[in-house]
Amino acid sequence: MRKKEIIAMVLAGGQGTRLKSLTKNNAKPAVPFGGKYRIIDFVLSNCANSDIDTVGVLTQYQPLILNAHIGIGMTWDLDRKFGGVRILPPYQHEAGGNWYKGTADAIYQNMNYIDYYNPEYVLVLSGDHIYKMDYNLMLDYHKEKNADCTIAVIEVPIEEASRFGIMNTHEDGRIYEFEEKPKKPKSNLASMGIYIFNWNKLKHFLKEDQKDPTSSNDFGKNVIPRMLKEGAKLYAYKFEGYWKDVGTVESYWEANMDLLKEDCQLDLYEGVSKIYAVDYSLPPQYIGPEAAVENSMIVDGCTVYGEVRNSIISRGVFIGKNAVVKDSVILQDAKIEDGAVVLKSIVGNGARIREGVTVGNGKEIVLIPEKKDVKENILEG
Amino acid sequence: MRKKEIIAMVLAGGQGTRLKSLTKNNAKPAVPFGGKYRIIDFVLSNCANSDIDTVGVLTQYQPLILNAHIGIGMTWDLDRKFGGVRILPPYQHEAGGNWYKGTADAIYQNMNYIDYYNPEYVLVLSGDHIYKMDYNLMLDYHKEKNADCTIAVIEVPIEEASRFGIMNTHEDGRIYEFEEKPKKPKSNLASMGIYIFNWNKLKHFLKEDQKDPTSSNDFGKNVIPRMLKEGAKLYAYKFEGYWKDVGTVESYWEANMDLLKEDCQLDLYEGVSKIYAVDYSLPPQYIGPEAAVENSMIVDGCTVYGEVRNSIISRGVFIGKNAVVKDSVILQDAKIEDGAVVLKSIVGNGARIREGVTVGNGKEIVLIPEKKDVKENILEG
Amino acid sequence: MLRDYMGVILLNEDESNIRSLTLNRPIASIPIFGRYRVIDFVLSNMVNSGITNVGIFVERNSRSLVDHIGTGKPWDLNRKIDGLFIFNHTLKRLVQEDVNAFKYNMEYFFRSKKEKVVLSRSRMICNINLEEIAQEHERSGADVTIVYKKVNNDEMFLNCEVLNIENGKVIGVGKNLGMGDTINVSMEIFFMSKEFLIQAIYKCMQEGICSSVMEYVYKHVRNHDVRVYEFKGYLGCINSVSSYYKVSMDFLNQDVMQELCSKNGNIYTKSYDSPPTKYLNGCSITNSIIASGSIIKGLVSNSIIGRRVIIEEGAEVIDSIVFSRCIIGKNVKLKNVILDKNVIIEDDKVLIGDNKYPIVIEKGSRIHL
Amino acid sequence: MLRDYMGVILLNEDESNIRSLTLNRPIASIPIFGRYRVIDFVLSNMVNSGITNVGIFVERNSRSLVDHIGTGKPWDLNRKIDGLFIFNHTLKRLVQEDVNAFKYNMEYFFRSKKEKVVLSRSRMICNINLEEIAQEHERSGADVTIVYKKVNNDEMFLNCEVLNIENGKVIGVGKNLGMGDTINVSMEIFFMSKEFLIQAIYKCMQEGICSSVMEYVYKHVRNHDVRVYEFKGYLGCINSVSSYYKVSMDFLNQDVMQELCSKNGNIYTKSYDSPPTKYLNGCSITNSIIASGSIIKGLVSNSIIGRRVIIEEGAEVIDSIVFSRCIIGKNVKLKNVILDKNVIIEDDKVLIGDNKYPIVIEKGSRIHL
Repeated sequence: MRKKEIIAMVLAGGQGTRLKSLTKNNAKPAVPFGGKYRIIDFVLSNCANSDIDTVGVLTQYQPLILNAHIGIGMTWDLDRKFGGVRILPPYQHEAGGNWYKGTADAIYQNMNYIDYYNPEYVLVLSGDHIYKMDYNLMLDYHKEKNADCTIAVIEVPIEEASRFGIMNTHEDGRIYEFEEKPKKPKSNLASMGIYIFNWNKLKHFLKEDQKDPTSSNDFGKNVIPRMLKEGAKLYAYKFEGYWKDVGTVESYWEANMDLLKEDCQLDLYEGVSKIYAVDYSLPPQYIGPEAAVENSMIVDGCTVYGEVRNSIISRGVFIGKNAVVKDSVILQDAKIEDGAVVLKSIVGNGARIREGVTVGNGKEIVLIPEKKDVKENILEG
Repeated sequence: MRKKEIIAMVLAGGQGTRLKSLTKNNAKPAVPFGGKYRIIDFVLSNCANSDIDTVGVLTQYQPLILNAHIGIGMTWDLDRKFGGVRILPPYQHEAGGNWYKGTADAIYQNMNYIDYYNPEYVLVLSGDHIYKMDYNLMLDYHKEKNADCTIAVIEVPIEEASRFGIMNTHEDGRIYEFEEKPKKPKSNLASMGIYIFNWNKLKHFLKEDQKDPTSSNDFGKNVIPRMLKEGAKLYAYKFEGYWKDVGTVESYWEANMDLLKEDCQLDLYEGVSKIYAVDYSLPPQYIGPEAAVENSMIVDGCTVYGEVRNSIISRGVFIGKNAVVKDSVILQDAKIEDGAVVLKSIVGNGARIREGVTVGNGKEIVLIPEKKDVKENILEG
Repeated sequence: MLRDYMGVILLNEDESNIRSLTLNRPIASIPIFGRYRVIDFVLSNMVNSGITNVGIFVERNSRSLVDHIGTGKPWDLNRKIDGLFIFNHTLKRLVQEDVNAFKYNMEYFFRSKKEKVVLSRSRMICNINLEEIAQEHERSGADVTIVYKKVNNDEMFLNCEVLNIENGKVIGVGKNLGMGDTINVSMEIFFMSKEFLIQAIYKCMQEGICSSVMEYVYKHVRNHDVRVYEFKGYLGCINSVSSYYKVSMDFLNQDVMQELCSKNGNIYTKSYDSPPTKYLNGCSITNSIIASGSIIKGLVSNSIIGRRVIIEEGAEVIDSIVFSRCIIGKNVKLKNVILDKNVIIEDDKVLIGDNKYPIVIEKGSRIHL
Repeated sequence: MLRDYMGVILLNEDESNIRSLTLNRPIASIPIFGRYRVIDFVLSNMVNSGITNVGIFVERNSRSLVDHIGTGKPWDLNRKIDGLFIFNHTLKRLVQEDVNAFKYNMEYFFRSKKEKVVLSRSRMICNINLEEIAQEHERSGADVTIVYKKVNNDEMFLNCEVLNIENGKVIGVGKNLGMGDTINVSMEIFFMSKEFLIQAIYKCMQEGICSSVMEYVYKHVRNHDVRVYEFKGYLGCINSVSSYYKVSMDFLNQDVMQELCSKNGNIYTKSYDSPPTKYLNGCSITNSIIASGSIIKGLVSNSIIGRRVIIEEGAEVIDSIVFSRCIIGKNVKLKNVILDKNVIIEDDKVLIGDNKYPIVIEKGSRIHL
């Protein structure tokens, strides 16, 4: 059996309650994004583009859509004979079974899986971040620093730093302190939730962490602080580029709108590191005789007879005559009927906005749950 | 999305405690069998050979080896884009999560998975039976009888019938009574644990079964009796051929020995409906200068310098000079060192029988646990 | 589900009137409707009816076809048992030149467990339920069932085979020379037993008269029980540049598009993982089909745009078909034009073709002033 | 892991002394050691070193090679990004005849993100750690690194290229005519940058002198920085029927077998899902290699038996090589024989060859009295 140099573990367990109805029947990483993607497509494509061909996806909440979406991993070239993508829910062993308690516990419970591939390094990722990154460059950095753990960080405006987990580092990048949402941040280097660990080291600290009954078995809260305390070598790897945690309805909407900006740092159109998405074998999009489309993204299977401005339209969406969609994200198979008006809204998949009905007020974001049949105006969120 | 006519659900959850150390770190369906197979290979190959390309494997116990074994299903041609094989452990939903209670509960908890493919029929199988069967013929019978449920049965000697679940049928095959291990069996038609259900009917009865708090949510104990009580059309489908439930150490050993019989009904050598097994890319077997091999099966990766009679030798096994292996099943990577003697034993994978040591007495079966280093004679089981 | 059928697709199709689109590809791999290739329709029809074994016989080693089909993953045909087989020799050449290669292909038929065959070409574009026809074929007990459609005799079906039908049986087969109001055009989909196919191949070989099994059946309709099945859906035929253009424009009709792309199952094609199409400020699109990954700043009207096309500001694309990865410069005007893949039209260029005989610009051309 | 390398396997190998085994296949797809084909070794060596992009250039459209390689699943090369590519034109023919096809293949090189190339043939059988050599190659800064082995000059390496080495650099390349005691035989494994490869191809085309990149390097060792890496493991060369036989018999040595099959990673091959081999009462096996799925009732000694072979009672197979699916009848005696696939030897037949020049029985033959 070939040994793998590095394998990736994607934390995809979160229920993501702050995404409200978007995660009602769906794990957060499987929430649709950017017209043709689901959020997890970004990390899986990053893995594929970084030649990482062994990926475990840790999940325990509503995995049906995620399961169906990932399938055997064909989309991301992860349908491998040895390795590939594997969804890892909790399981029972001789002594019984437990649900995952925290992020570190999820990895701990799957130590056997990792040991099977016997990797040098383990890359721990979050399934709900939007970004493009070549993990190989980070691995090179990790090796160069001879680190036990490398954490990717991004510079955030110092006034926003208190919303993030902040890494305080020495000049050479070595982390001496980690502060979760500090009131008075000492630096503006926010953790991106991307870790490379030496597997042997990580194993040791996971076992230690499990022994501590007060631990909530979380990487940020428990494992990283413990590593720092015990003098392990942690380094910060500065990432420059687009990165967004789409944990709330607002940040989800913003990240979608970011794609429409002329100067968007997240380039979906370059051909080298593509973001791969499942192909649903739909017909190409059709733009009707009286349609008006501007500054928008539209994908396969859409039919547009009305007006679309500054919006993201997902597969299979129908937009009727004289309908207006503005500053909105319309998820798959939604129907905006003739004359309906949708302003600054997120319309859930399969929802139907009836003829002439208005949704949204153009100021705060209005979220229409999936499959909702909207027969009357909804002007507030 | 294409609808599937029939999909298979394989019950692979059992801990299989009666197989003792064979299932210590391993789900029962993943126990090695016949030199190069695992038990579940038989049902998966039957599915492949019956053109059933969507198979859910229900499991919650020690799935690591099963997971690694099944992989993306390439071996059984089940690495499909739509459908294919999927391992289905319990998961959490909005209201929390539960482990599988009984066989019927396992199917109940995965109704969404089945509905996703919207099949006409669902084939329910056990992951721990050894047999070759074309499920299409059974499906044809099911359609012909216009049944709600068809249960495959096999004739057993009437004196043994009280060890089985017995189907009492009318002349046309319709089942009027099911008796679990009857003291005075009325027929010799034993249930093989293979069911074809109309999915709509099954769904109805699964929901009814869940409402009953006294039910143990088991097909044999609860669902089938309820269906009979409520007048559903259940038919028995008579199967002729080899079939064996390898639930105990004795039956496991017997089934292995059956393969060596000249008149074995289970023909592994015909080329039409092959049993597919994972290929481990090992060198071909080598039989040394002074070896003696008789009435045995040996596979890739074995090295035999000693004597092998009436035995099944799995991949990667080493049998030293002057060693004797008789009436035994040697699992993968076991080492029988020079001069060791193994009689009527099952030697677990990776076990080592040291030079000159004797295992077994040739009467009762001796089971050597996996990876056990045997330095002294073990003459009794 | 057609569990007992193997699909055989014959790609030695007549290219004499469509040369400008088949310079480096067979008809089967001409791009169509923005995101498909011609062969996607017959392949998807077969797969949607449950066929899991498809043999494709192509005359030359067509790189574009092999690239497109790949290992058959989009059609879920990358299988171990059955699956997809590409043979680089057509029956035609086999009979006339190459008995050895032919012998090899016989092995392919013998090896399969399937007992029946659906034989088809690729150029007839439709979304058809083959299960229904198979049931009809088996019920009738015919040796061969040919699918046909009653069509108005327009240019689209010129030179196609016409069936002379009496009481559901074919009593003669002619060629459509453009006369007659309505004709029964053969859709080149044949149902038969594998046994019949093998016998027909043997006879072709022995007699040396017919160069293909279809021709053999057409010529011997009186010796065998050859019946028909009437198809009533939309049918297009990729027969010439003008019929290609006609079928493409038909696709702008939403009823035709919905029928072709989803009536009896979706049409599968190779995925290029293109991003969404981006419409910028100032663009204007009417009655057009756009595939993924394009960036549109100009005007598009009554046109079909392929994947990853760039249409710059001020450009106007009208009544035209643009294949993937073309770049259309600023203020370019195109009308009744077909641009093959990777064409670059530099700024300010004007190209206007005839609405029946559009201009075809060859793959990879660079049109400049 | 050789993340930045593409593998290129050239299969236009000299078959002049091994014709009886290459009647319908290239050297690369000759069955060997019971369950493998020759190409499995170079392919697995590449894959085990982390290469995920392999182009195979083969002179003729070899059905047996394509059947064997399939979509590359056994080597985990059925990939969307990178993966396996088979080109049916060799560089040799390209240079001499077919600039167009060559142009196409250049696209293959340009399209790949990989910057470096391992170039190899298939006939040199070994299990080698390519990562180590790549490190050495990169450290040295050489234009080309060629792998060689110092061997006793036996017949196995007749006609192979011999490297004249001074201070780690190649200063001349000759052909082994069987003279000299020990020679430095080229293992036909080359490390170079993609840039160098492309330039070499262009020069071959322009000058019209060299017919392959390897030849180009051999002829221009003084114009470039061409260095060597010495391999010290087992090396066999499939060069002639007698060298094939010699290498096969070497494999009966357990040290050689273990090294070849697992030293730096396993050797992958197409799986035929054969059942275990069944040894019946009365059989007698000594010092032999047996692949899966065979049924053995007779005597086998110092031999290599392929998949699904049947050896009947009283038969004796000695010092012989039997390819898959052969049937050896009752009381047959074979000594120093190579049976190609699907050969049937009827009861009581006796075949005895020379221990250096074994008899080869053609694929599918039926030997009867």
